[in-house]
Amino acid sequence: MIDLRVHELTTAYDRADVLHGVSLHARAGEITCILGSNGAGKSTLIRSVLGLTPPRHGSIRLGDEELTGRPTHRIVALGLACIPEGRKVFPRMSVRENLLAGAYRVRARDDIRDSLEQVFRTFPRLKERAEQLAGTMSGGEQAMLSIGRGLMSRPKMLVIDEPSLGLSPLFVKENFNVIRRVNDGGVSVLLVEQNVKQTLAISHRGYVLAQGRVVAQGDADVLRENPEVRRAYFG
Amino acid sequence: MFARALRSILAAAVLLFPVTSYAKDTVKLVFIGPLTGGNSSNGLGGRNSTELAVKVRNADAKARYRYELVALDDECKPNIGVQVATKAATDRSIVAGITHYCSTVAMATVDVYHKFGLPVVVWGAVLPDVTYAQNYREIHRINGTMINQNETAAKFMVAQGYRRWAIIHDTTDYGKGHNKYFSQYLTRNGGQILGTFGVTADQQDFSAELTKIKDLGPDVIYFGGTTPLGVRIRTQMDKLGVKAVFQGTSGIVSDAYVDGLGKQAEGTVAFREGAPLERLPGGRRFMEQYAAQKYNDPPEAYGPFAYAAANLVMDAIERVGPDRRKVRSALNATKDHQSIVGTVTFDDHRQNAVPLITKLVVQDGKWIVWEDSDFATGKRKLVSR
Amino acid sequence: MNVLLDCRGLTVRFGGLTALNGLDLTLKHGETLGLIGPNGSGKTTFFNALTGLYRLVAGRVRFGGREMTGASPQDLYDAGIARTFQRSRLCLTLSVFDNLMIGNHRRLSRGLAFNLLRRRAFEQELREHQARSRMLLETFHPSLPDRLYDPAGELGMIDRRRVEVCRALIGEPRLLLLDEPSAGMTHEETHELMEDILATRARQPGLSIILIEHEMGVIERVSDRCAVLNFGEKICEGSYASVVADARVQEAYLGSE
Amino acid sequence: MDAGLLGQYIFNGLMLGIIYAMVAVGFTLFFGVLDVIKFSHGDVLTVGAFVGLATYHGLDALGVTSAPVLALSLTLAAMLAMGALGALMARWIVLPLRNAPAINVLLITLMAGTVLRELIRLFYPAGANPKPFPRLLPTDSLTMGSFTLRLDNVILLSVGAAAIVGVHLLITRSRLGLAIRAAAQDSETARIMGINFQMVVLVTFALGSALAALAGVTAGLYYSEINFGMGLLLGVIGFSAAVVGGLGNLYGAVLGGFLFAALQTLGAVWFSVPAYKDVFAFALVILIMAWRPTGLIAEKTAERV
Amino acid sequence: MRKIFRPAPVWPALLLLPLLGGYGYVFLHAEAQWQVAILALAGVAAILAAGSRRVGAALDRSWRAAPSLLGWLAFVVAAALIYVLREDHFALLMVATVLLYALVCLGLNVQFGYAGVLNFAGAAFFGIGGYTAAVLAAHTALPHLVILASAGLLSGVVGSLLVLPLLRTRGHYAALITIAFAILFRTFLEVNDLLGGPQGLKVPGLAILGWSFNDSIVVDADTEFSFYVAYAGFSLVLFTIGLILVWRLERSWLGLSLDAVRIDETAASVFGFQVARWKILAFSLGNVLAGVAGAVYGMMTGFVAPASFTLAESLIFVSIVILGGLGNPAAVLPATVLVVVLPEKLQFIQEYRYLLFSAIVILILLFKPAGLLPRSLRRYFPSWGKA
Repeated sequence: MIDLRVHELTTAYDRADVLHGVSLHARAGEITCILGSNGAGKSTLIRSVLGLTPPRHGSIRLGDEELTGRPTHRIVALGLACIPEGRKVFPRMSVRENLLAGAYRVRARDDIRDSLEQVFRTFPRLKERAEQLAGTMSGGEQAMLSIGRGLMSRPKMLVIDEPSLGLSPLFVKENFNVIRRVNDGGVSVLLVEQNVKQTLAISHRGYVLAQGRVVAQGDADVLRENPEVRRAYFG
Repeated sequence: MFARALRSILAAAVLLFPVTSYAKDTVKLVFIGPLTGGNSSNGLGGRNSTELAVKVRNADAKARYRYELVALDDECKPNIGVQVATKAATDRSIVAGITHYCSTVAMATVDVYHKFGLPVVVWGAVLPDVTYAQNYREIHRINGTMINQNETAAKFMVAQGYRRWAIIHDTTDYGKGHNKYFSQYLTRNGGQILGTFGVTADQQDFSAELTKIKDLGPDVIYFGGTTPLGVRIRTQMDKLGVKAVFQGTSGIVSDAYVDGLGKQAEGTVAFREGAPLERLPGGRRFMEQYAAQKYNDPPEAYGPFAYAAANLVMDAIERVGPDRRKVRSALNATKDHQSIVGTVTFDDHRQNAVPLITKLVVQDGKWIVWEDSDFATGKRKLVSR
Repeated sequence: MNVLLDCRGLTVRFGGLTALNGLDLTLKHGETLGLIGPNGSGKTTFFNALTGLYRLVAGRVRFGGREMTGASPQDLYDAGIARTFQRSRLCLTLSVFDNLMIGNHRRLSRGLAFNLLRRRAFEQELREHQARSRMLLETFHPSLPDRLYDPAGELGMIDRRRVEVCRALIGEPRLLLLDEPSAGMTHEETHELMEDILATRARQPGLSIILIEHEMGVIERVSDRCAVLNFGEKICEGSYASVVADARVQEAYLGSE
Repeated sequence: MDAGLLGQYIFNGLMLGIIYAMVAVGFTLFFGVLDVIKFSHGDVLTVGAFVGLATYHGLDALGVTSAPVLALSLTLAAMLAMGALGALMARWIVLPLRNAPAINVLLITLMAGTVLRELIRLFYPAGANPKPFPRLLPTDSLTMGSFTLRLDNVILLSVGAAAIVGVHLLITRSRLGLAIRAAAQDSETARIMGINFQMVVLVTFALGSALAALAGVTAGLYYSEINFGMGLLLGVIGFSAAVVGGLGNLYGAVLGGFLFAALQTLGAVWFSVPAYKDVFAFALVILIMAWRPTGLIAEKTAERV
Repeated sequence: MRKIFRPAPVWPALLLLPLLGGYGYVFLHAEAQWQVAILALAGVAAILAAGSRRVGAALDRSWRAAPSLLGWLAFVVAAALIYVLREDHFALLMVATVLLYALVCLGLNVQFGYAGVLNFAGAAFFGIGGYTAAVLAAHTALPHLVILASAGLLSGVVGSLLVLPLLRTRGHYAALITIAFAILFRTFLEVNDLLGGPQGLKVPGLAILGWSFNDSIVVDADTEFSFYVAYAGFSLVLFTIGLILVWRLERSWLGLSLDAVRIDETAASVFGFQVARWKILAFSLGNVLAGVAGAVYGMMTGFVAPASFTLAESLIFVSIVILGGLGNPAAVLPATVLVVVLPEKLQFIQEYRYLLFSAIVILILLFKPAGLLPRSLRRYFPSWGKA
């Protein structure tokens, strides 16, 4: 079990500051959610954590390791996996190949096979369509694939960026259940979402971002009642 | 004879221990040829040969002047040729030039030399028009044209009993010109042309053309072009099982052709203007001296012409002094000048009326004069059917 | 009823994905419509379809009483539709003035002779546009005219947004499409921008606006009417208060329990 | 035209096509991962052939006489050396220009190609001349009418085809290939999966360049002759084949290569002046591009440049 | 207006121009290796300095203080340089060559600097101009100015054959079309004997209003100017016209439209720009300029042949535009000097010069990716913008 600490993070993206001194702590073994409307800075936060957009100031620590300044593939090697926004499956690869790409860092063939079986157990649909090109699947199936791919490396920390995007409520529910089960298995989760209720329902703690700042934080139950949350969406 | 030998020993000695003589005036000559690009092996061979001629002359204590060679690169492109020709011709310190291997460039530059009055001797371009299309007194040519060569070639090959030809030529001026004159003389002498194939100069693959030719079944494949293509075509003939005599032009008379083909080169026939080098004492000496310089590139077919041209020019300067007009007149009047490529006599268009076309054949990995070969005596056959 | 825009059954598909599914939408002259909905609900797709960038699979568009279904982007611009983009599409290497003139395309004299030979006449025209640009920028912020000659890439986010809105406005369109103008801005900046939009409306009463926005405060303050999209369909329409109170909208945003 | 002749034309075209395809595959690989055109590719081919030749002479001097050993080791040496060269060029010339306009990459690789070509011409012993390439393959032949099938050609054709199939398998079946394809389809997500993007780029350039070296050696063994300018036209044709087929697509590159060979062979047969075949082939290329603007098998459009 | 405009000092540019003229003179006459080396280094240093902020700004200020005066002065300095060189045929030939090549590059600059339409067949269009001049001047009695115009026109018309595929394709796919055309053009000329085949054609000299350019200009019995004075002067006039044309194009709604289309086709179409129209305009204009330049060049060198109009030559044109700075018409001139005159000045290293030249270009691209003199913001008039 591993935790992620973000301290005083400021990230500029396209010359406009979109994170202004954000601090947060995703505790080990918990689901920590980050809520906020579009443009609040959630994706930039994820990009900074992953090393895709280097931050200007601040630090990000995964366990004892400082992440800032490391290239993405080394960050991932520390046990972090990401389910990116918009799913980002590799469209011209089969489902199986997409999953194998998720296990790129894993060397042991047996481990890969086990992970694959586990993902197929979780998402039987993926097994049925193992040889289909990912780009030809429906949005919901792609979402499953993206989650499955994120699990293939057996991460210690899973970063999930807007898994509900463009999905029907039924799919969202299913996916959230999967996330909860993954977490039950000991994986820390950092969940970025705009879907407040369902997110808080499965999260332990949460942060609310608005215009690049943390405007509210706390335990999920407490946060649910916090008027800042509603204000972050409906003004 | 004895004096000559002595001179050459002296020259060799001076080459080894260069002595600068301060008393002599310096005279500048220009060499122009392709030093970069696809034709650079010929250009570099020509430049080295010219340089050698100048070195030898400078080492000669009896020479009145000290010669300095300016070498310029025409890239085998007419526009660059005009540029460097202008540079040389307008440089008043340059007295005469040894110029051009590529015919297009030679054609493009004649006006420049005429306009600025620089007497030049063309050392490698073979297109007849270079000398015959105008009447400029500045332009001379030491090598023969493709007319002479192809007339001999056609007559000789028909006399050997061949009747049916396929012709491949590259689409440069060189290849097209050879095609034109050879076809003309061949039909006049009773040969038959089954097909003519123009190919581009940078072409690698000739299997389509050769397959067609194989179907036509000629006795001889005539190739008008230079060594790189010649090597490729000859190789690919074997690959496709085309059995015919391979007949080339002066463009393939090079060490590179023989080296490039190895055993396959055996029996290739080609023709070159000028006397066979090794038959003249000067020619053999040239080859020895050239080898002694350890140049990176061989002289190639036209190196001797460049060497001879340089000597022709320097001889003229020795006689009349470093004055362009006088040198021009002296060159114009060249008659029975002995050189390593044979006797040089300029006709009314200042074209060397080379009396001799050498017939060559590859035997045992060497270009040798036809008459000395086993093929002439009938010991070997050009092609085994 | 004075209808400016009338869309019926707009449908857009990408491969298997239906991004816009039989959308009906009307807009009156001078009306401001807030278009909301969760991420990926088809709002921007609607703009792209309306400006001729996406081909419609089905449906038709009437604009200003004219049939405009399947019209090219150029025709739609000529008819009077101008827009901003969600991710700023200013030409960052060009000056602010140049960017404005791109939006002012309809008024520029494009003849070869005029531009190349008649430099005095050209200068005359240029000065007029320059003055107009200054005035327009001035109304958004007093400091903006000073940046007329700066590269757009050197502006801060809010000023870029402003310039983008000015670029859409300077050609005096009849319909202005604003795609998330507040994205990437601070609270204060968003507020300022909102005031700018209100001021623009006050100055040009005939101008109709469709506004995509996640900042509900902006929608509340600016729009006359709201439409909510989800999964490419309109799920609700009406005043801001009624829309926000609607259970379907709550669910679309906050999710179901 | 009799069957033997037709067979001969087809075989010639296949041989030509396999060389083109090998070059085109390189272009398409580079474009796939980095969206760039490496114009020095043809010259890398040339250098590869010369490295092979130098290796031969070296081994020959050491007294190695076995033809298969020589053939194998010169091919390997050429491929290894060019693989390294390709990676070096990617690292020092292509990657530094990642954010510059694509045309800069085109120009800088073009110039790098000139440097390579000139280095051979000037510093390889008598490099300005065509060099004989050793004949190391058995030349037994089978003649059927006007069709001559030679064993060495068959070997070359098979090796070329095997190499392309090998690359295909590598790309589609191996872990490395997975990384290459992932980087090509979405470099950012590939990085998120833990793929070292820069490493993938270097490996891809090494792979493509090694293939070019193989094409160079194949051309050497097939034509028994190499020269410093051999890569120029091969490079342009390989590029054309890759683009016509559809950049970024392996099948497209192979298709483009064989298409180009077919056009040239057809042109040479049709026209009384075979030199028109290039005019014909390139004119058809323009027409094809007008008809299918992103190539015959469109996979990925070239947004950059 | 709160700002107080102070007249900017004119002297930096005023001083620079004669300096440039002097430099040009010395450079053209430099022969020894060390001279060329020093001058080349000084030139590069000067260009880099001009690209730097402070020096560039100072020059910019003085330029804006007196644009027409300095513009005229630049022309006069160039004319004076030609006059000073009046007896030096070769130097004048180089001057004229540089000016004509620069004219072609102005055209290419419009094509891909502004409209973003790549053209790897610049030399082909240059060649079309040259061949048109060769044929028309030899076989018709058309006035030569008409011939020059027809050369430009024909070049534009031939280019329009490529417009359809060019408009449909993008990026590398579009690049292939012009590359294919460049190869096709050269091969066609060479294979076909209609236009002289590989040997090419002789081109009569230019004659305008009865004044034959190929005759030396005889002043009196002792003084005779090189006939290249006429060509260099004429080329200077043509280049100046071209420069002013392209300058005006850039500083007008046309330039703005081209930029908009290049930078963001989608946004441009949303604002009503007819993308195809602008691309066609830029492509044709560029080809016309190349054609006219080619005609004069052909008449000056007296000879056109396929070998002069290869793909390699086209790439030289492209490299000039990129080295100078994409979109900056004024940068074309120093870049042409670099690309055309430097290899010539490097003749003393003979066969090694292309090696060195390529290495220099690689270094420039690595360290100055935007070119030696990158384009600055559009300024519709000299007085435009902030002081």
